[in-house]
Amino acid sequence: MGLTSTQTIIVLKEIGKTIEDNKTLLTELDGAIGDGDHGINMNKGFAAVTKKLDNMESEDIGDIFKTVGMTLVVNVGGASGPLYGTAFMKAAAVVSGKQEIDINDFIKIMDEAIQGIKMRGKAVPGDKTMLDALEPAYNALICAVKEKLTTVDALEKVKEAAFEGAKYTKKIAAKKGRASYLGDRSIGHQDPGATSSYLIINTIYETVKKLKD
Amino acid sequence: MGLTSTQTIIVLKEIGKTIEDNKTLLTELDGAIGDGDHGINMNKGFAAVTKKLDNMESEDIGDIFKTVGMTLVVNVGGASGPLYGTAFMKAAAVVSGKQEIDINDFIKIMDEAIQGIKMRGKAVPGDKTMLDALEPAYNALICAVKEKLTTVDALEKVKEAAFEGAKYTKKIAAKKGRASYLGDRSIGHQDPGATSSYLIINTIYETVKKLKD
Amino acid sequence: MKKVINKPESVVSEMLAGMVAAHPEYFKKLENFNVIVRKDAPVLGKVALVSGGGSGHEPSHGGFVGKGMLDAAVAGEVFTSPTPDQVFEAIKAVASDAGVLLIIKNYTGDVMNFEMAQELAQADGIKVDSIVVNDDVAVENSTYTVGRRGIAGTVFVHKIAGAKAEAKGSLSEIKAVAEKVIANTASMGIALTPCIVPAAGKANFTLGEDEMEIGMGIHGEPGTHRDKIKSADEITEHLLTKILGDKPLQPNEEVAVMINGLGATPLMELYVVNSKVNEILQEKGIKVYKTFVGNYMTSLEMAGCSVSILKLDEELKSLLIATADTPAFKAL
Amino acid sequence: MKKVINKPESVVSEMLAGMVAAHPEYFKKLENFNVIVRKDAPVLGKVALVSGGGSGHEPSHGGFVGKGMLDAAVAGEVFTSPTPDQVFEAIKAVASDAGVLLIIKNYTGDVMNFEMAQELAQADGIKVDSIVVNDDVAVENSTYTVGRRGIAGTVFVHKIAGAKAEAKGSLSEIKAVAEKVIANTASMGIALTPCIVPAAGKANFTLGEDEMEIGMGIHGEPGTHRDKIKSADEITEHLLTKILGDKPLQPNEEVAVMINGLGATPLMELYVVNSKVNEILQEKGIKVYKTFVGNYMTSLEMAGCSVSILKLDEELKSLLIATADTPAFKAL
Ligand SMILES: Nc1ncnc2c1ncn2[C@@H]1O[C@H](COP(=O)(O)OP(=O)(O)O)[C@@H](O)[C@H]1O
Ligand SMILES: Nc1ncnc2c1ncn2[C@@H]1O[C@H](COP(=O)(O)OP(=O)(O)O)[C@@H](O)[C@H]1O
Ligand SMILES: [Mg+2]
Ligand SMILES: [Mg+2]
Ligand SMILES: [Mg+2]
Ligand SMILES: [Mg+2]
Repeated sequence: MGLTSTQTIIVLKEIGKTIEDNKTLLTELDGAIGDGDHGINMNKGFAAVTKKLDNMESEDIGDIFKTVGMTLVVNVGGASGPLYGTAFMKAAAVVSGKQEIDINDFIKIMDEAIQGIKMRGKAVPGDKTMLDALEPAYNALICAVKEKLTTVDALEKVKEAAFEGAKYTKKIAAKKGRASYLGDRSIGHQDPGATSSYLIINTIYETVKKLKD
Repeated sequence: MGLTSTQTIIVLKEIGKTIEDNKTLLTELDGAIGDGDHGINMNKGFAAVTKKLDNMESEDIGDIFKTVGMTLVVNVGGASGPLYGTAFMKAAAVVSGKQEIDINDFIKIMDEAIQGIKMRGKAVPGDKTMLDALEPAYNALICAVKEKLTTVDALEKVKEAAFEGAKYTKKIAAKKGRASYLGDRSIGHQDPGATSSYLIINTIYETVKKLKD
Repeated sequence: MKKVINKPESVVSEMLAGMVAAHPEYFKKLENFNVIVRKDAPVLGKVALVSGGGSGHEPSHGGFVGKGMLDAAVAGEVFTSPTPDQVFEAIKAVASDAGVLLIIKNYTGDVMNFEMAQELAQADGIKVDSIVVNDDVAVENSTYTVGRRGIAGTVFVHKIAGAKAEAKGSLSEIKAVAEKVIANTASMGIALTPCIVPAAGKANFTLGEDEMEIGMGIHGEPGTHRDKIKSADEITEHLLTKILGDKPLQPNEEVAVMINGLGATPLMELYVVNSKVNEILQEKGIKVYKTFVGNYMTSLEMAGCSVSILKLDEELKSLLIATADTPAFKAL
Repeated sequence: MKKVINKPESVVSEMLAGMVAAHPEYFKKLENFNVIVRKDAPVLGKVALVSGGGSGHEPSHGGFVGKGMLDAAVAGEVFTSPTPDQVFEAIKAVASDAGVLLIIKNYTGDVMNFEMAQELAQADGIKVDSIVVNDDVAVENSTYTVGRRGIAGTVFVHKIAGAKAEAKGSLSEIKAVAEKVIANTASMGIALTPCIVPAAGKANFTLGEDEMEIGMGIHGEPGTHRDKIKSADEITEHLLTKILGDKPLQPNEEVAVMINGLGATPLMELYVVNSKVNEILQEKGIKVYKTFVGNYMTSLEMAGCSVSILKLDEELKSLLIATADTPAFKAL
């Protein structure tokens, strides 16, 4: 894979753009089964992140992730702030000091991120949360690397899994988060957090793909 | 004219019916320039009056009017309650003890009623109130009796004058009552109280006409 | 019409039943009359304050019955002033040797019905006087018209006259201080939506998504004129300009401020308005002694608010903050 | 969207500015943080109570900051729980030697953000404990889910824990009595209209003229299910059946009742509901010790209400009526 700090920052800023472009989508998904602010929350957070990332090129990726995590925690609020924030902060630990990361670092990053989200939110896959996009994505990553796919092909499998996972949340009732208050009424609606997780992973794929050719 | 207590009660009950039939009209007129309850108020009052009038045939017309006045005061509230109530109570005085009234009594009745309304409400014709229907009606009555018209013909002139007076309230801005808060915004709308006054007078005409043939 | 009610005909009596059930420590209801009376009435040696009007203004007026404010509140049908017999019963229930003061909002109906009750009480040998509140500066004052309405500023009259009465002031003293409050109070309001009288079942007027009514009364009637919706700051500036234009204030003068919600406007918005009111008064060097923000004089579920400014002197200040204990207005 | 605001981005800060401008005798705002802090904080020897959550629930929570209730309230964006740094600042501002108790409503976001703040404070050597309120019986309680929401019943926790803290109870004593209140409180609400988050500009859901949502939260989300509008009596019966089904009461047991308005529902309707609540409880021989009717925990301009029942014992009774002096909750 081989992503430098500068490239990592490019990816993170692209994620910011994606979130901004999908602000309304995420807010509307949250409106159906939550309180209709997920897009607003996420956009607030990643806008702040994008600002913070200017002139961090010289920093190592661990510091970059820590900054991203802190910035999300301090700016987002709601459920998604602590969750995505914790994800990045935990991930920061496994890449601290690194100026460049490869696909194996990405495995550690996703593993730590998911651990962090589970630790904070006490949810499990099937609860209709972001985990339903992230966990299948992680599993796809493991296989892809076992199968020695190229970074870009591996990431493609990862984002496909995330997409399927997000779509799957339509079929289930929420057990965690606001949507859980709706019980079965939440069935038929795609989870906003799972969707933002997919969008983030897809942006990683798209951007790395561009950077690689 | 010659109206007995029994016939007076018939007339008063007819007035109750008219008010009931025009409840919505009066309420809508009041909605445009007031608080939208004139029809409700009047209907509440005259429904109570109609109940009270049962088995009062033996009473004299003074007592009947007093009862009507008291019943309106106690049941209507708002501006129209004290005004119509006072009108009937004052009128009661000039026919007390009478078992039958003629057109000359009717002059006294209207005169007292108007005095009462002016005393209570401190309004003058041109303020866009019930007086704008009642005062022209009274003047028409005076002329008609001077011209020695039959009771029915006289009452027809009276109700025509009341109708014109009520219509005229469309042209002027209110100076008394809730409509006055609207200032010139009240122009173009017919005054609900003037309208109910016309309806009452018209019902007197219609009913006496029926009773006479 | 979306309301949590049973039948329009019974809404007032059910509301009153719910009020006395909720606040028996403060007041009771007179049997067969829509009158809320202070629990310990009549209070010997204390002038009794009686107010009221149509229902639909809750917490006005029943919510202000208690120690330091009203002795009785008479509730008419929604937006329809109560009848003289009801007011008369209230007077009889609270009248003490010290007399009774009627606090009337300036509406033809209220004035006439309370006046008739006053006549009945006086004929009965009860010492009764009355004052008429007319704080709404949206309406031009003129000797040829009925004049201005009484709106939210009336609550200042209840509070201050109530404190004076609790302090065993005489009927004339209480009337005098109440008149002073009336002379020193100016209010004006706006609305973003109409409201629906239960018995009518529909609104008196309709407003476009981008329209507001300016110079609102509290009976669901239209305002003095209509305008496009403005920002909170622009609305507040407009209201204060009218209010201060009517009752000019000098730097260092002290005032009480009331930001009153008409029913459906959340506290969040009322506080936004207050932040601008405060800013403007500060610029003018006017000192805010006390601020009240909330639903004090409502118009059913109407969205909107009014601003009231009361110019204070030492007497009014001490009476304004004097202890009061009622369901809707407490001062420790 | 019809609101008296300036810009959605600035509504929370302008609201807070208006709050402190209105009530300087009660509290101040922490500079650069959306935190309302009791004027005399930190109060030595007294456990400090910190609550908060998303904005849009006014008077919750800032309106309850003052003597006998909260020491600090943290205001997030509308319906979005505040961030850990904000909560941490609140804790630092009020923390006394006696410690700090966080009163958290059970929402994933609130719980996680307050938890993180608690971790930060503990790392800082501050004695902090927390409790989570979950009084909404509309939501099934289950170990597999996040469980029930905290809604209007939270105000009982603020009042009673606040009184215990004012009486210089220890952190563990206060936590214990707060837990007791939580265990004894059940609430449930309905809504007749949705509400609009300023930043979103439109409602989360739409309701037909003849529809209502049952089992409402306080964040503009849909309820647990939808139904045709019923009469006030039927609605009240339904809510009480669910509440008493969850927390059964025996004859002669004493309770506190709260009829809470969600924002746009007039007091008139809340009192109509209370009259039915009272009737039902009376039939069951349950004694109503104290009733609160008004907008305590709102959801912007949503029309609707919730009913909360708190089972009382002697300790809870005395703490419930103990003196409190805050802008939105006073007890003399
Ligand atoms: N306990 C949890 N664990 C993991 N993710 C969660 C949890 N609770 C909620 N989420 C995610 O958070 C999303 C909602 O985020 P957001 O709307 O920003 O916060 P809030 O619900 O406080 O308004 C949900 O769609 C869900 O994916
Ligand atoms: N001072 C007054 N003198 C005579 N009539 C009046 C006066 N004030 C109001 N009215 C009449 O009363 C009518 C309104 O009656 P109503 O709607 O029942 O009472 P309210 O205005 O209290 O709701 C007006 O249309 C007007 O004709
Ligand atoms: Mg959300
Ligand atoms: Mg009217
Ligand atoms: Mg009326
Ligand atoms: Mg939220």
